[in-house]
Amino acid sequence: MVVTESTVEAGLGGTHRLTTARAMVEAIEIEMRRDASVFYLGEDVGAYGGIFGSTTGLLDEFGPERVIDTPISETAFIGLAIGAAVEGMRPIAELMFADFMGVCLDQIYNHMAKIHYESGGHVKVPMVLTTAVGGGYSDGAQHSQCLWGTFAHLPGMKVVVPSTPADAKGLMASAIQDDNPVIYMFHKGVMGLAWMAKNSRAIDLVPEGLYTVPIGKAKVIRQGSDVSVVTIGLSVHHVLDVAENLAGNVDVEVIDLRSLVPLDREAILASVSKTGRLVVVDEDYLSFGLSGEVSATVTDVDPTMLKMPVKRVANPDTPVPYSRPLEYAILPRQDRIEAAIREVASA
Amino acid sequence: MVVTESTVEAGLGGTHRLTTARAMVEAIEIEMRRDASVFYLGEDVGAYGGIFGSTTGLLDEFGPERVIDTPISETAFIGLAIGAAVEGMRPIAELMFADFMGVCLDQIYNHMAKIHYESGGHVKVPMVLTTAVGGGYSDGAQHSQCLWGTFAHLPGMKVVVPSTPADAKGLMASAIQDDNPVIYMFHKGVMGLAWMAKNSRAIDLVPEGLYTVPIGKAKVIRQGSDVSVVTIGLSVHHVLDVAENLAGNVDVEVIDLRSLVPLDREAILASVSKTGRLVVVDEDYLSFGLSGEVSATVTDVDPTMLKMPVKRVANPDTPVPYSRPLEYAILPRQDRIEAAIREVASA
Amino acid sequence: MTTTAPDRQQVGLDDEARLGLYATMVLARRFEEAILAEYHADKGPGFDIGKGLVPGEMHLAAGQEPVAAGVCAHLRSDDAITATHRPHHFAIAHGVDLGRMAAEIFGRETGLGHGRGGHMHLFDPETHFSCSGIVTEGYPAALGQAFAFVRHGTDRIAVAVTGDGGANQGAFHESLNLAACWKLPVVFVIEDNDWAISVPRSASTAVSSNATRARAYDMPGVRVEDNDVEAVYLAASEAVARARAGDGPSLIEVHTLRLWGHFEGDAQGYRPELAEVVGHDPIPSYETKLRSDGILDDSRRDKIYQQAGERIEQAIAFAKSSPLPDPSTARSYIFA
Amino acid sequence: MTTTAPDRQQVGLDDEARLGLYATMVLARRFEEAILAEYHADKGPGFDIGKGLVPGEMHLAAGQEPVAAGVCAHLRSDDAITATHRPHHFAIAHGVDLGRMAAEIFGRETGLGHGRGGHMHLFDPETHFSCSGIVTEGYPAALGQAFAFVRHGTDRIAVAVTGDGGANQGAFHESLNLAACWKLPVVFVIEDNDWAISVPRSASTAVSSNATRARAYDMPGVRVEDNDVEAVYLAASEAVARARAGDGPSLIEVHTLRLWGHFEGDAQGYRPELAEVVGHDPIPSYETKLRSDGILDDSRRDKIYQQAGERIEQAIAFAKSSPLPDPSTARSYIFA
Ligand SMILES: Cc1ncc(C[n+]2csc(CCOP(=O)(O)OP(=O)(O)O)c2C)c(N)n1
Ligand SMILES: Cc1ncc(C[n+]2csc(CCOP(=O)(O)OP(=O)(O)O)c2C)c(N)n1
Ligand SMILES: [Mg+2]
Ligand SMILES: [Mg+2]
Repeated sequence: MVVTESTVEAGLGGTHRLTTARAMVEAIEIEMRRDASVFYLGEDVGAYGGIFGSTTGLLDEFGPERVIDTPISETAFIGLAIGAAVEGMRPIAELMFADFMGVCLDQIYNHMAKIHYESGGHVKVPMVLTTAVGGGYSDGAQHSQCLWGTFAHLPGMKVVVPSTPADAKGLMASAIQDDNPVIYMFHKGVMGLAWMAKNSRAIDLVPEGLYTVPIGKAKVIRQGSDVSVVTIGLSVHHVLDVAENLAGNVDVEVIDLRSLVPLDREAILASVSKTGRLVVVDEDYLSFGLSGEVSATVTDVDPTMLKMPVKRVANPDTPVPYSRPLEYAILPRQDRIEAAIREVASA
Repeated sequence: MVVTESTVEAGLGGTHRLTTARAMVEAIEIEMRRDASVFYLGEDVGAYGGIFGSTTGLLDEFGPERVIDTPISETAFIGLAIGAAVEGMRPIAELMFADFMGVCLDQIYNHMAKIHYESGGHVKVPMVLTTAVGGGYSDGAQHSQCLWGTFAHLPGMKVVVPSTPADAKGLMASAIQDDNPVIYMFHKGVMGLAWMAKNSRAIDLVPEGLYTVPIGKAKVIRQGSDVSVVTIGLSVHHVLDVAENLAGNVDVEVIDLRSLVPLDREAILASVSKTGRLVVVDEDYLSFGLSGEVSATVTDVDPTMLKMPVKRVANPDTPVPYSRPLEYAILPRQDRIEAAIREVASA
Repeated sequence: MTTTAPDRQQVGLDDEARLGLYATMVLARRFEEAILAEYHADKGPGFDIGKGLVPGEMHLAAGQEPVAAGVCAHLRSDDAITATHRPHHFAIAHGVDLGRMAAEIFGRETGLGHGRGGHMHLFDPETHFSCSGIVTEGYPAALGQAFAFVRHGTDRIAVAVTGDGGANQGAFHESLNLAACWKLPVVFVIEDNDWAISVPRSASTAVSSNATRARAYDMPGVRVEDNDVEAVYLAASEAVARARAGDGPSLIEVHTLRLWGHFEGDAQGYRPELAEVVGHDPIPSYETKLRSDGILDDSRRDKIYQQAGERIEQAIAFAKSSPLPDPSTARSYIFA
Repeated sequence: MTTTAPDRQQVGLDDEARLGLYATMVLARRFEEAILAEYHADKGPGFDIGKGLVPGEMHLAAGQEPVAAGVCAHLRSDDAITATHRPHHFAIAHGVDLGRMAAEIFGRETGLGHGRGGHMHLFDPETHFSCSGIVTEGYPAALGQAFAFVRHGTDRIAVAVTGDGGANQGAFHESLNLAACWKLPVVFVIEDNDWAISVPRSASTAVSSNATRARAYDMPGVRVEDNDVEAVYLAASEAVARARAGDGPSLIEVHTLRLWGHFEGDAQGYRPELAEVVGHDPIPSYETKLRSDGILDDSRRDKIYQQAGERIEQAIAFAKSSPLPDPSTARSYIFA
């Protein structure tokens, strides 16, 4: 039986249709109205409205004191956000592409993520680091990476990855309200941008007003009994496409993790214990990342759950190539996902 | 039956006893004599001889033109090494602690690791990046990390981690000769430093003269039939301690991976297919890293190999605490390793 | 220091050389106009960045040709350049093969990087040209190339390019300091086009001239205030000579002009001076100068345009007729 | 600019204040002497860095007290400091609780960070003090603290500290530029002790005075050539006043002295001037000055030493008698 859960969880009051980008901004707007200590800083977040629409309209409402363009000095302005958070503000800092983490990672993992621990809990760092991820539009090896495995490996920060407009709003609100540093990674392909290929679910119903989605809870986006597909980000939509396509043939359960840290291991285990078959779809690099961790989540508890080898559909440890046929070959697109599901379901 | 393989593989001619640090330096010396394009640069690698003895004596023989102290500008000098490698030299650049990767990671993963691919193979980057890893001596959260999972997740560079003097020499020689970028991570605790606790194997026989160890081949350090323990770095020695202790009781096979990239998946599979029981011991963070990848290596092929859940003995996603009892609690020390092996062997 | 009136004779700027500068700028502009047309030809309906024969981000350098032409006129093909996300004008001025560059931009197997790199990742070992999409992270590699050139006993030099926005990145500071400490033969170039995407220079940079920053490394620094190819040529002549002579690095900042958007698709709503921009195009103004100096006339101009047009046509044709890479080779070239 | 002859009256440097500077330096020195003794007491046989009641790396600041005392004399406890891997003198001069700091160094549950941090990771929200073991990566957080202070409508300021080696790290450049662009109330301090571990300043820094670098950010910069607490006090008085008045950041470099090794266990074989070092100890020389000015005599001196000694004894006793953390709590405080 095929049941596709509504993307919208319980909110207060009505709903409206928004793109993912717009839903993300709506959460920021609401929090900025509620809490004067929230501000947003980064490159091209003011007049430009964020290269991927992450701040469109914010400057008009909140002005340049709270929506702040920075120099191309990621170490300085992310560090600035950390210092402001330490003094009780709630900054949102944008790293334009996750691919640029290499110029500022020290601030992120040695400072933002560790200060609370090193201080024995005496200092809090309530901030959000937003960043765009993902490929599929020929942006090459330095502008197409997901890298969430890298962030998730380093302890002390939460890592969320919304795939739908409602989650984009709810996770952003939760991230801002959280007393811990939260990395909020938005895949360009789910944002519903006018100038990039969109999936059909990039505009969807979003609860109006205050709305939060708990960080660390995966979501069963589609229930099924034959194969569990665990995924995140844009891949959620590719998997749904395939699942709908295979309906009647293979009954696919789709789990959108929504968060890597904390990782909802219970959700993974509950599904695999039911289906006995696991496919992990991850646009990040294959090795030493999310897909291995999902497999290990099962073997940590009970390998006999698995009736078949796990299939990991991920970037095969390849710098993202520019040329379209090459990029499509390494991305976890529908063709590879379908082949993996069929193979796992085959015995 | 318990067989501990000799640490020394076939070399030309005789052997001598060296510390791991000294063995590493010996390989560098030999390559620098053979090849005028090899040079070493980093902080305190000249007169000081490397904070962890990685360059002791090199300045005397090769002078400040080839053993070069740098400013504390990791982005600049690692980038310099990349540029020199592109023009045909074979630089060895030292990042004093792997923990400092955050100030220079862009050069490492977006440049060093990707140039060969982006250039369609036209440009080679034959360089070695050496770096010290690991804790156990109360150096706190910013000076005790392993982080090899982070480097191994990012494609385009090899990642090696020697645990013995002979491997330190052989892997260094291979790394320098390799036409690809190689990250050479030495655990402080295996170096045999006069001023740090040593394990009994930090001084051992090393082949004289030219000696290489192939990159990407794990080593069965101890053969056994009951439990496979897959590990790397200093943990190899802790595992051996436990294995020897348990001998007669549990017959432990110990695999020293020696390299994360390439990962010797065949060696893992061969051992687990024999024992059906897997413990992974990893001083790096638990989640989204090496230990998960080792588990996934098995489930990718045949989860039914596993008669018991896998035990992962790793840093439980905790910034490394300063205070000794706390640090000992999160490190994969003998107590935790032994408990894990016993549990896995118990049924 | 502001340089506006170069002494042409002293630096070998004879008629031929001046026509050469002009021709280089024309070639770069015509190339980018061709790419512009190809890029937008098949992005519709609407504009989908991932569509078409040339997909992805496209950063064009129209208006900034004086910087590349003026600097590269002093270089040999065995000198190195590390350029930015906006690399074409430098690649062209330095002599990168047009066909293989175009093929790379079209993602073809015959491209400089067999289609792996794309327009922000052009690598040409023949001319020691490279670029990077990470702001200012191309600077450090130039140090290493320069280092190798010295070690190899040559007088070759390296040029490193960044933008006004990029001059506030940590790599800038580290690179200038290290190059100065080790007296490396590097010429650091800053293309100040007033904007870092939508952020004006005044909002990103605490100092009005980056030449001031050269002093923080005890290095000569010059700001060329006019977007004039001969002024750039003159400034570069000193810096290149100094590097070649083994006297160490220099910094040149040029106040140039971004004629078009940051990337294609950029509506530039943030840009108040947009209407005036076209009036400051450096190519017509140089043409006027050369004409009034009696060096350029209609026929010479036409010939330069025609030659440029032919080369570009050939390059684009080569690119378009070249095969796309075989998807089964996506994992080639990860390791050597 | 080199400042050697402060005008004491103008900046409120009366007798009491001068004795205060002296007392602060003595307190810092005595504290580090005590830590030194405790550190080495149980590292044997030989020297094992991981052994003893105080294990791990230990970076002591003996000789650099004038910098901390001179700067912090202008600060209130609601001002912030981000210090380095060599943090004790600044922590003490800023009023961090000695007992909780000592307890942290001894890895005790009563320490500033419940033993999680250690001597390179001291966090004291009460005095807004913090430090970091990553060179110069403490600079950016100071910007954020200063930013919050402004947003909260206060005249509080932040002080950021690094070393001569650290001034060549990218974070230095980015932080100074951003602070200047946004006119943040930050005082940037460079402790130039001539060495970055074994690398002499001359090998790491292309410029003889980092005050020059301040100009690269259109910011006042001063180098204090003498390791003299009053000269530091004077320079800091201007910089702090400027920051508090909302006029933006400044840079102060002090040519100071590392009396001991980079860390304990450092044999300093690389250091040619080692024998002379002890003769330049800034504390005896300040004592001589105060004595000759008639402000200090034996009894006052003894009292200062005695008070310092008592406080330190208490602090160390508190640390030693405090419990070690319970291993089962190792995972507490990862998330709030
Ligand atoms: C480290 C880093 N941060 C941000 C970006 C995104 N980005 C690409 S180009 C650009 C603006 C660069 O401005 P400038 O240096 O002035 O060069 P211009 O584009 O004007 O030629 C930005 C912010 C990047 N590529 N790398
Ligand atoms: C980014 C980074 N690189 C290297 C180190 C290792 N390290 C610690 S202190 C130090 C020397 C610092 O010199 P300086 O800034 O002059 O301060 P000093 O120790 O002299 O007080 C180095 C290289 C580090 N902690 N962080
Ligand atoms: Mg610009
Ligand atoms: Mg120093």
